[in-house]
This record gives sequence, C-alpha cells and structure tokens, in this order.
Amino acid sequence: GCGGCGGSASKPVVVDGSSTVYPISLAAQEAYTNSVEGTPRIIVDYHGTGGGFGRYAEGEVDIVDASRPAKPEEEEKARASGFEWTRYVVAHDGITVAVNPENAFVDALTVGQLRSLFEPGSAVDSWDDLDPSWPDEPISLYTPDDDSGTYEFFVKDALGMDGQREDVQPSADDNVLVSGIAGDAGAIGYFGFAYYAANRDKLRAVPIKADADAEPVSPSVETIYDGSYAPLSRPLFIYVKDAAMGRPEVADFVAYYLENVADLAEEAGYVSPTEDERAENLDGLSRAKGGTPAPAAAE
Amino acid sequence: MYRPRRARRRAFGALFAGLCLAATLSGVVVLVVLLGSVLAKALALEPNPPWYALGEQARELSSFLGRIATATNSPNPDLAGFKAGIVGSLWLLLLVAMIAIPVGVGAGLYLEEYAPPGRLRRTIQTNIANLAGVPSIVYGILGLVAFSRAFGFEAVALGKMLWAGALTLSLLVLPIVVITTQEALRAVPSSLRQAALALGATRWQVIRDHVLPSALPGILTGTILALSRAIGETAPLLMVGAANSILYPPAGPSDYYTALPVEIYNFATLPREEFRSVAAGGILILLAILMSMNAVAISLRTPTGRVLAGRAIAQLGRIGWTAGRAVRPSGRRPSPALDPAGGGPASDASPENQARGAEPR
Amino acid sequence: MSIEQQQRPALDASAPAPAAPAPAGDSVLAARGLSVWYGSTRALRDISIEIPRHRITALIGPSGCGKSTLLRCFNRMNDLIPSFRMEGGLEFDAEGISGAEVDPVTLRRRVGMVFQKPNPFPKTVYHNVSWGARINGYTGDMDELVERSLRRAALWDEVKGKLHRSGLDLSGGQQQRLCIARTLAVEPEVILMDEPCSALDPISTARVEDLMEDLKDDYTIVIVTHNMQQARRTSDMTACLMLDDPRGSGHRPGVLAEFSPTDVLFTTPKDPRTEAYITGRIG
Amino acid sequence: MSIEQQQRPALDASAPAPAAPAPAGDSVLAARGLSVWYGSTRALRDISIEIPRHRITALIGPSGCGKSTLLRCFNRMNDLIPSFRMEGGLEFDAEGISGAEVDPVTLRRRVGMVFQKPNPFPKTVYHNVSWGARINGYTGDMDELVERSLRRAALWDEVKGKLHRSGLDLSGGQQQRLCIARTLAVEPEVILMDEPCSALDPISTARVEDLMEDLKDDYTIVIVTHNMQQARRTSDMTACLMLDDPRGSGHRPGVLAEFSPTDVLFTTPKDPRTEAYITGRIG
Amino acid sequence: MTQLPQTTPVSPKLPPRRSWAGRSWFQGVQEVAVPPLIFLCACVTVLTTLGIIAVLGVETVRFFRASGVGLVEFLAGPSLNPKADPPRYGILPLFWGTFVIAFGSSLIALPVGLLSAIFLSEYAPRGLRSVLKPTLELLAGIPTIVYGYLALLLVTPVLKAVLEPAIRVEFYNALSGCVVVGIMIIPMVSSLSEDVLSAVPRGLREAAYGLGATKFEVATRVVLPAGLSGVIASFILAISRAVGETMAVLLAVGVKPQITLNPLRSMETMTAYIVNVMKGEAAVGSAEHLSLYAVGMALFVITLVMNIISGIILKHFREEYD
Ligand SMILES: Nc1ncnc2c1ncn2[C@@H]1O[C@H](COP(=O)(O)OP(=O)(O)OP(=O)(O)O)[C@@H](O)[C@H]1O
Ligand SMILES: Nc1ncnc2c1ncn2[C@@H]1O[C@H](COP(=O)(O)OP(=O)(O)OP(=O)(O)O)[C@@H](O)[C@H]1O
Ligand SMILES: [Mg+2]
Ligand SMILES: [Mg+2]
Ligand SMILES: O=P([O-])([O-])[O-]
Repeated sequence: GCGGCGGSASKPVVVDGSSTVYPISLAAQEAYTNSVEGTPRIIVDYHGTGGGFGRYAEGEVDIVDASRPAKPEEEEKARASGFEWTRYVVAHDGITVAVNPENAFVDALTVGQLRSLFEPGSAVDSWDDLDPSWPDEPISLYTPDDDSGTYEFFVKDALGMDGQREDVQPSADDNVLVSGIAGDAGAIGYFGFAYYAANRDKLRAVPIKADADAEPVSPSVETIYDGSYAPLSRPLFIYVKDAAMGRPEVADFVAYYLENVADLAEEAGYVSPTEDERAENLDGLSRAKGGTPAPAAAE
Repeated sequence: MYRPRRARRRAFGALFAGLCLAATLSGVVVLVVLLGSVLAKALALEPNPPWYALGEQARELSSFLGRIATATNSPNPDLAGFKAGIVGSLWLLLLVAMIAIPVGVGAGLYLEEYAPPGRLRRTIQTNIANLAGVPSIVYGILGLVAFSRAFGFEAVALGKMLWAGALTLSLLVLPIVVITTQEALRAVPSSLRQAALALGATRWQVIRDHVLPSALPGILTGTILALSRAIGETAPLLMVGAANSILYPPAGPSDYYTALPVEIYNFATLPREEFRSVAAGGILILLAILMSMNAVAISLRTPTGRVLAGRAIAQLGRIGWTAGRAVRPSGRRPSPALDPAGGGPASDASPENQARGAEPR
Repeated sequence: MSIEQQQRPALDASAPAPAAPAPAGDSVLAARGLSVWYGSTRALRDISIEIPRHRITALIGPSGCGKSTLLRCFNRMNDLIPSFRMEGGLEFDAEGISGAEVDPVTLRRRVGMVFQKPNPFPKTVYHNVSWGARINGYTGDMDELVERSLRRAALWDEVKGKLHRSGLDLSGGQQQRLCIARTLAVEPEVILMDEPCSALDPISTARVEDLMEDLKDDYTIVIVTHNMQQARRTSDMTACLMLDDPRGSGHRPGVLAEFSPTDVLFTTPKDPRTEAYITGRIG
Repeated sequence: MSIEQQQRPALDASAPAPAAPAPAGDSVLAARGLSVWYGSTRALRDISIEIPRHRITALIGPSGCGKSTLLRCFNRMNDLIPSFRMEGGLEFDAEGISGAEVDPVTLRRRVGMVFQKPNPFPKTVYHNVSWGARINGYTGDMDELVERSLRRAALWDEVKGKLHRSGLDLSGGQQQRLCIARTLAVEPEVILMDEPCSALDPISTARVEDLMEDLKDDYTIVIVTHNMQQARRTSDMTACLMLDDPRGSGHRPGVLAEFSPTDVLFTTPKDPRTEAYITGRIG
Repeated sequence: MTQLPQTTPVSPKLPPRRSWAGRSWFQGVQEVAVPPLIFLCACVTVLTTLGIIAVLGVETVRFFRASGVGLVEFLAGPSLNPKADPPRYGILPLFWGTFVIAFGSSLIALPVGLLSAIFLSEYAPRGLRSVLKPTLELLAGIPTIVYGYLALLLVTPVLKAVLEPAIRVEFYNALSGCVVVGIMIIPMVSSLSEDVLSAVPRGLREAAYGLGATKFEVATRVVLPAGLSGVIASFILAISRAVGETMAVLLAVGVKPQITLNPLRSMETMTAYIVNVMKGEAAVGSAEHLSLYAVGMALFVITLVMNIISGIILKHFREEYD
C-alpha cells in the first residue's frame, strides 16, 4: 500500500523479482534513463522470482523479473488479486556450474554427478566421492536461495529432483555466491550465466555432459543460443502488469526495454532472445497497449 | 619483617603499564589500518600514481570521490555512484532530526524537570535505558510492521517511502537523544534554577529562559552523535524498504529512496573488484560526513564552541522572545545611558536594541 | 577582614538608636508550630517565630540546625525538594501560605531570596536584572527599572559601562550585589538571605552589609549567618536555632532556642545553649 | 560537642608538663625555602619549617592557605597531581626527598597519611589493615599484626567480632580509626593527618585525639586542623600559615606566619595576622 | 502551578503597582500546554517498547500457528531449514552462531578494552587521555557496514594468507566476524570502564599510595576491584551489542545455519537470519517469513535480559559511592 505516495510526485515504476534477470533490468533502467529527458522514476529491486511474484500479488510491483515461468498457483494468485499480466522473453540463460579457478582437476561433470552432488541427503563431501581420480579434498557448496527461480529450474527442471541437500551456503544474492566461490578453493556452485560472464577471471565454468558418453559442453553465448548447452539452458522473462501499461511511464519503459532487449541482454552478460521471440514480444506489447501497434514495430 | 622487593614490583608495574599502553594503541592502530585500507581500495580504481606522489594521489582521490558523489547506480563500475543514496541519506538526516530532536528533548525535559519522582518516572527511565540496548534490526522489524505496513491499515501504510525509514531511525536514536538531554539538563547547576524561581518565575519560564539555553550545547552534542548513528545504519533500512537500485534522488519524504550505507552494502557484495573500489569510495564519503558531524559535536564540548553555540542560541532566543513579547505592548527605545559605553561587543548589544526598537509602541 | 572592617561593630554600637527593634506588633512573616521532615528525618521541630516588618532579622545556630530550611520555608523554596514535608502554619501578611491553594510562584515574587553563592544568570548584567521583572509582566520603563535596581544595590556606578557584558564577568562581591539588584527589580516585600556574604571577601561583605542597612526602610530582611559579628553588626532581631538535645543515637532536629532583640541576645542570652554558642564554646 | 568534650581543653592546660615542646634540635621532617605551584598559580611561598620528632605538630590557617599542600609535600603525595611543581628543599631524617632519584613509594611507607574523609578500602576490616603490610612484603604473623595495629588504634575491642565484615559497615569514627590502624600496620615513622576529625562527631573526635596522644611516644604526628580548640588540645607545636598579603588582584600564595610551641602561639602570638586568625577575626 | 492569578496582591504599605501587568496569555498558553506535550514525548518511548513487544508477540504467535512448530522444537531444534519438506525451524544453529560471535569478539574486546580503560584512567596524562578516548570512540562510530566490508576485504584475505593451505578458511567465516565485531565493541568496554574506574573515589587511591603502594598495585588491587561491578556491566553491554550486531556479521559470517566448532567456517546469526529472510523471497504471511519475527523475539529477549542485568549491576555500583 502506497496510499499517500502521490504527495510529491507520481508513482514510480517498480521492478522486482529474480536476481538472475536483475542485471538486464538494471541495464534497461540505466539505458532508458540516459535516453530520455529528465529523470524517469524507476526502481529496480531483487527478492528472487518467487518474492517478485509475491510482491506483485500484493500490488507493490509493476514488472516482475522471473527466471522461470510463473507457477499455476502464482498465476492464480495474481488473477485473484485482479492483476493480469503479459509475459515477455528478455534473454536466454545457461545456468553455469562454477568452481574456483585453483581447482584444475574438474574437467567436466555429468548430469548424474551433479545429481549425486546436490541431491537431498547427499553423502558427497569431498571431490573423490564424485570421481575417485580427483583429490580427497572437501567440497563446499554455494547455491541460490532454495526457492529462487534459478534453484527451482536447476533442481527440479534440469536435474529432476524434488529438493536439494541442506549443507550449502544459500543466498538470494548471486553476487554473494560468486564472491564465495571466488574466495574458496574447494567451492562449487551454480548461478545465472551473466554472473559468470562478469567474473570469468575469478571463476571457472565446468563443462557439462548431458550423460556419461556425451561431449562436454561449456556455457557460452553460442551454446546457449543454439540450445546445445543442455539441460541447463532456459529462457528469462519479465511479467508486466497490464493495468500498469495505462501509465505512460510504465508503457514507455517497457517499450524501450523490449525494443532494445537484444543489446540489454548482451550488456548484462546473457544471450539475446531469438528473432521469433523478439517479434512475439512486440506483438504482446501492442496488445497490452490496447491494440495500438508499438512505434518500433513500424521500423 | 618487611621484604618490600621493590625492584620486582617496579618491573611488574612497568610491564603492566606497557601492556595497557599497547592495548590502547592497538585500538588506534586498528583505526588507522582500517581507514588506510579503505583509502587504498578507493584509490585502486584509477591507474595508480606512485604512492609518494601525494599531490597527484590527492587530486585523483578527489576527482574519484567527486565522480561517485554525482553519479547514480550503474551496472558499469566506471559510471556507478552514490548520488541517490547521498541525497536519500541527507533526507533521512533531516527528517530524523526534525522528529527525534523535539520528541527526545521533550521527553528528557519531562523526565528531568517535570516528572514527579516515583514509579512512573522510574519505569520510563528504565525503559529508555533498555531501549538504548535493543538491536537496530529489531527497530527494523518494528518499522516494517508499524510504519511500512501500518499494522495492515493500507490507507496509512508508508510502504517504501522515506517516511518509513525516517520514522524507524527516529525511534532508533530517540533513547540516545533522551539520555544525553537528561545528562545535559542535570549538568545545569541547581543554583541557576533556584535563582530564577526565587524571582517568582514559573517552572516553564525557568526552563525556557535559563535551563534549556544552558543545556543546549550539551544537548546538541548528544543529538549530533545520535544523528551520526542514524546516518550509518543499514539493517533497519533494509527492513523498511530502501531500494537496491534507484537512479533519481528522492524528491520528498513521500518518495521511494535508497540510502548511502545501503548502496555501499549493494556495491560491497557485487563480485567485480571495481565495485569494491566504488564501495570504498562510498565509505569514504560516509566517513567524511560522520567525521564532520563528530567534529561539530566535539567542538561544542570546547569552551569556545560553547560560547559560539551560546551566542547562536541567544540570538534564536531573542527572536523567540520578541515574538512572545509582541503580543503585549511594552517598553520603549533604550535610553542612551543604557547603551554599552564602548564596553560590550556590539554584536551582543545590537540585536537586543533592534528587537526592542522593532516592537509596537 | 580589613582594619576598616574591624571597627564597624563599634560604630554600630555607638549608634543603635535608628535600629531600635520593634519586637512583635507588626509582623510580616510568621511560623507557628512549624515542623519539617526530609523523608523520615526531622529537620525542624515546633518552631514559632514572627518576623517584624522593616527590620533585619538574623538566624544563627550551629551547622545543620535548620537555618536554611526555615528560611526556605518562607518562600516555599523547599517545595522543590521531593522528600520535604512540613506541619504547622506559615503566614505572610497574616495569610496562610502553606496550603496547596497558595501559588508559590506569586509568593516567591513577593518574598525574594539571595543565596550563599552568588548565582547570576549566565547572561548580560542588564538581562540579569530585567528578566525577573519581564517574566512578571513589568510594563514600565525597563531601562529605568534596571538602573534604579542597580543603584539601590549600590552597583550602578561599577557596572553602568558594562551592562551588556556577562554577569559572570563581575567579581564575587559584585555578583552578589547583582543578585540583590535582580531581587529588588521584582519589588518584593521581604528579602531572604542565606549566608549572603560567606563567599565574599571582607570589603565586599562590608558593601553588602551597608546595603542591607539601606534597604531596611523599604524591605523586611531575614539573614542567615554563621558570623556572630555580622549578626551583631547588621540585625535588629536575632533568632538562635539549636540542635535539639540528643536522646539516643538518632538524628537531632533543630529547635528555636531563643529569639530576642540582637543586643539583648548577644549581651544577656537567656538560653544557656545560646550562650555557649555565641561565645564559641560549641558548634 | 558534649559536656565531656568541653572540659578537655582545661585538662590539657592543667597538665602541660609531659608535652613540653622540643623546638628545633631533633627534627624528622624539614622544608627549606619551599615554594609550590599548581600550574601557574603559586600555592606556597618560601616555607621553611622543621618538624620535631615524637611530637605532635599542628598546621592551622585560613582555608586555601596551603596546609594540605604542605602536608602532602612531606610524603610526595602531590606527585600524583599533574600540574604540581615545587622549588626548594624537603628533608626526611636529614636526607633530601624531593629529588627524582628518591622512590616516593618507599618514602610513603615511612611517612604515612590519614585523610580528612575516612577512606577504608571496600573490603573487610582484616583486609584493610593487612593489605598495606602485604604489598610491602611483610613476612611476620599477619593475624598478630592486624590485632596489634587495631589495638593501637583503639579499635580492637569494637571490631574484633567483625574482622571479616566490610570496613564500610563501620561508623564514621570507627572508619577513621581503621584508617589509622591501616597506617600503623606498615610501621611508618611519621603520620600525616589532614583534618582527620572534621567528618567526625565530638565523641569520635575525642577518641582520635586520645589516640594521637598515645601514639606520640612512637611516632611523629603532623596534623592539619581548622579547629583552634583541637590544635590547642592536642599539639605541642603549631604552625600558622597565612595567605600572603594581597598585592593587586592576583592569587595569593600561602606563607608561614608563625611557628611556635602551641601554648606560646595561642597565648602570645608574635604575628598580628596569627592573632587576628586565632581570635576569629579573620578567616 | 497551572493556574496563575493574573493580578498580584498589593501590600498596603507599598505604592500601588501600576507597572505590573501579570503574565501574558501567551505565557499562560505555554504553562498549560507544555507539560502535557512533553509528557506525550516521554510516552513515545514507552509506546516504542510496547510496539516492539506487540509486533514481535503477535507475529510470533502467528508464526507458531502457521508453522505448527512447538516452542521447544523452535528453541532447541538442531536444524533450521524452512524450505525442507517438512520445514524445520530449530533455531539452535542461530543461537550457536550468535554465541560464537559474541564469545569470540569478547575474547578480543574485553581484555583490550579493559587494559585500555586502565591505561586511560590510571596512566595516561590528561592531555593524552583527552585525545585517545575520543579516538577510540571513533571505532564505535564507524558504521557497521564498513566493518563488514573490511571483514571481506581485509580480515578474511589475511586469514587465508596466514592459514591456508594448512587449514581451510571459508570465504564467509565466523572468525573474521569475531575480529571485526571485537574491534567494533572495544570502545564500549574501554569508554564505559574508564568512566567507572575514574569514578572510583580519589580517596581510595590516595589511601593506597599513602601505604606505599606502587601504581600497578593501586590500579589492579584497589581501583579495579572497586570498579569491578561497573566493569562487568560494561562487558555485558558490549556483549549485548555484539549479539545485536547485524551488517558486519551478515557480510563476514554468511548465512549458513550450522553448529560447528570450527570458527573458520560459515555460520548464521539471528540478526543475519532476519535480514536474509527479509531480503529473500519468502512470501509475506508465509511461515518462513513469519519466522523472522520469532527469531526477532528471541533476539529481543536475549538483549533485553542482558541490558537489564547490566543496568542492575551499574546501579549497584553507583550506589556504593554515593
Ligand atoms: N534536601 C535535603 N534532603 C535531606 N535532608 C536535608 C536536605 N536539606 C537539608 N537537610 C538536612 O536538614 C538539616 C538542616 O539542614 P539545613 O541546611 O537547614 O541546616 P543549616 O542550619 O542551614 O546548616 P548550614 O549552616 O550548614 O547551612 C540537616 O541535618 C540537613 O542534613
Ligand atoms: N590539585 C590542585 N590543582 C590546582 N590547585 C590546587 C590543587 N590543590 C590545591 N590547589 C590550590 O592551592 C591552594 C592551597 O590549597 P590547599 O588545599 O593546600 O589549602 P588548605 O589550606 O588545605 O585549604 P582547606 O583548609 O580548605 O583544606 C588553594 O588555592 C587551592 O585552590
Ligand atoms: Mg544552610
Ligand atoms: Mg586542606
Ligand atoms: O533470483 P532467481 O533468478 O534465482 O529467482
């Protein structure tokens, strides 16, 4: 509730949700601010995908950053509170499994190894438990907050597990994970590609083998774009409240966001959406604006 | 019968004294190391001139600080800065001062000057002492429920407005303001109160005209220190919704906001080394604000500071006095005999005369 | 005490006529069966005394016998002490002043007080004198009032050039006279003085004593002093308080041992304790 | 002061023989041309005095004339005051004690001190007495030393049942005697007393005075007092300090006005200021 | 004192006083309005306490309702994982993390602070003291976020450089938290203890010196025992500050609720848990979100008890010499 906000100025555009998508929205916030006259009033926060949807349902948020599609119950809740939304794909991400650069022995991990490492109650606590040829040194795990979008996708969709072991260092803030892994020789963890891309010098991405015989694939713009970085690739979204599109400041910002989404995604270290997805975005945008074709569509 | 073992006792003494000195200095050394490492980190951003090129270093530092003080948040560390946070923190400072000082001084006045000794007063007093020890995060929780959500009354909920942060911080520093006010009031000699009472003054007249002006430098010292605590707080602001990224400074107390220490926290947790330097620069700015507040507070403790503060207060008092007096016609121009015969400094006398001259006849 | 000082008692003694005491008759302040407690310890027991108008009355007695307590009852200054409690009657101009319905603020304006330690406000001399008048709603010419009060306090000539300097810049004796001037400015009827000279040097003391003599025509003065010579020199009436005779180990309240014209009390004391006290054998 | 008390001066006067003062000759403490400053204000000017062994010497004089300062010079207690500075010589047993090479800790063991306000340690009575002996490496039987010291201080009978109760539980007079016992336990040669009775009631005062008389045979005692009667009653020699004559407005240091056998000083003072002081005309 | 007569009674012997108007209405308004106004100000402080208790109490009850956790399980359960199935809400690991930080920082701050206090009150010349004391107090004035930053930037790297590879130092570890929090609370001990030691009456010191004691003996055997209760109170206050410290431990120690004796590993304190839940994505009203209030309640009770104890001790100390 922001009943008394109107006092000094109009209501700002509030973006909240996934920490994975946060860098893209941050880039959009900055680029848009620089591209227009005056200072548009945009706020970008992150509280995880679930947190974003939760706050959306409370009416606190205009645009939700989401690193996974909304769950049926989230859809339900949003609809129940009368806040219809439109979904846009803003980037592709490959969840990157990273280790400390001092760790040279882990040349690749299979999905099976990942599963045995992260499964609930896993007994793996040193590297030789994963592969006997690796040294007997302790492992420490850094993972996103338990029901963040990244966690959800990695654990449930990619590895097909119900949950994850508990003796990990969890954080809703991926930067914390990066710092943790960069500072800990025995560390392994996972997070969005952008955080790896921004910290290539401090981390080493582990190539992933879909199964024991497959070729190891490293996360990169190409492998994510062409889908070969599987099963850890996924699309990233923003969910925009339809009612908020009636406010010109929101509509303008979303339009700018989607028109420049390719650049923004890359600037943030992700892979841009495909041509088709971008076209679909602009369609959705003009629908949400009430049938008027978006100006960019004409170009 | 006596074996005083003087040499041994003396050696012990010297050893112990050395230990005590070392302990004290270790605190100071730590302080220097802390500040030094922050400074070094802040300077690390730019291509480094040699450390002995002090002038160049200083120039670089000031241009760096100037840049981050005027730039807003950005994913690019070369462009990132704290403008929104600095303005937000200054807003918080202003609002907290406006809320906590009158309420805190009022409460201190009540407890010291009005409250009859007894259970009520003892209870409030104990309560304040305990409040001073409540962790700031608990105030954050209170602010979240009481101000941000207004116990669920949507209409008055403050959400993520500056007001919510300011009210929370005000409650946080209130005990400090009350306690220092009480101490300052206690330091006013009772002879002053008695002198005034014996002239047939009411309690309030005594307080307004004598006790408060005498205590004011002490009260100011305490409140400035309290405010400097407020400006450095982070945890409660995270609870009451200071934003992660906001590129425009708040336009007013009903706006969304972020604060300098919250931005520092954000930058400090960003992984890229360059953001650490930005955070260090933010810390330097925060420390600079704090140190200057402390300097004012300390200078108020010195005799000169007291005199200056006293002067300023006297001026304010006269303005108030004139306002109070304007409702009743009285007085007339001063007779020449009463003008200072070259004795008193003109600054002391003239406002008094002007004030009197300006009165309705 | 200078040589000049030492001659003063003789001077007084040679001219006692104008200060002829008027024992009872027209009394301005009176205590009737007054007892005072601080918490559970009794400080005064059953004091009855009438202070004559336009006279100087001295209160003497050993330390702790309750002189200050009695004095401060007269303008209800003791109200400020939480543990203070009293019984018995107090009258001012034949009206009771100890009741809850009496406004002590008004009373204090009419019964002024000068303290042991000079306590000017940390403000200008002018402000010191004018403040009391101002808060009491004085509508006359303030400058004139300040000058008049300072003149009466025999201070005008010394401070007229520095009216706008701080009162704290004056010497101790000047400060004490400033406090007297401040009290005069609200035009009280009685002035209570609690050891007003004990912090002063002999010359300043002499000044203040002369001043009291001057003021006597218009004001009633009650002075507490430890100095026998001063009591003799200045007062018309003297009350000697004593600690009650000890019974057991408890605290001893003060009682009124004797109240007589000053020259009577000092030459032919009726009470043996008074005699022991004024001859310096006890206390 | 009780009736009993009031008779004591007479007693003293009737039996002055055993206390016949021994003026110079065997002096234990001496000041030679001593001047003392606190910061830039001078507290003592050019004091020369010799304290006779096994006698009681009283220091009297108006407030602020430097009695305490002089006393505290004798065991270098003033070293603790940062702004303190002195010139001139101080001797103990004919050896200089003012030099940097002299260990004040050792000196203070030999020149003990009793203070105005009784200041027992917040520990047991036993502890209070034994502590000083213990830190000074006493090797004998501690229980015996404690008993002996308390007996000498005329306190044994009153506290023997509560040796392990806190020293703070004793009455003021008992506390002061406890402090004396504590001092005796380290077996000093001189005992300096700074107004030791001013916080005590008359009965306790009498006890302490009796005790001093007792101790005189074995110790040299220097006592500061404001009470003329006490000086007369107890001391063999009296030194009267005075504030230097005022010149201008500055601070006035203390000087030694007169140093004579007590009965001489009180009956036929040579110095007019001394006379004025002891007859109560100034101060 | 609220109702003031507007006219002054006139004594028959004195000339009528035309010049005295009595007090103005403005004055009267002040007289009437001020006391209730400042009484309200004092009430704000009471309301704050009531507010804290009410908020924490109500939401804590809601937490227990929503989660179905029992009080014993909550306080003594050895495992904390709101996202597990079923969720586990034992805050013992948080107690442990908080205890480790409080204990470790005390090991640094109490001796250093006490020795500093003794130096300042017994040894330092006045001038030096007037410089050193405020300098030390600056340590307490530095925002806690700065300490957290320094733990990451300075302390942990130093620990790593010294200990590794022999002993593994986790990036987030309790020891670096102890170090920075310890430094932060030094001035609480040194400043408060110094006040207390300086307040030991001079007479006691002089008595000891008069018996031939050295400075060391006076300081340690007379002054320190005399001020001991005050010193202990300052210890408790400092520890309670360490217990309530948030940002520094959040940054330094991490958010891993585990009970381990190894101080080089990450842990989680109660304060860090609160912020982490708040920053995390638990939906408002969910049991996980409500758990932050329950933890807040536990934290509040702990610090309150410590403050009350130190208050009682300090009061006793003051009475001893009054
Ligand atoms: N505020 C107070 N609270 C408790 N007891 C008090 C208070 N003021 C005075 N007393 C006690 O009341 C008694 C009388 O005190 P009072 O000050 O009136 O004596 P006095 O004759 O003026 O002494 P002095 O000559 O020392 O000024 C004393 O025993 C004193 O201790
Ligand atoms: N620690 C100090 N610092 C500065 N000045 C001091 C100090 N102690 C004493 N003085 C000054 O030295 C002078 C002599 O003081 P001292 O205490 O020796 O006087 P005294 O004769 O013992 O007085 P009293 O009878 O009041 O005890 C006084 O003017 C006093 O103000
Ligand atoms: Mg008195
Ligand atoms: Mg003295
Ligand atoms: O912040 P998430 O993208 O992990 O939900």
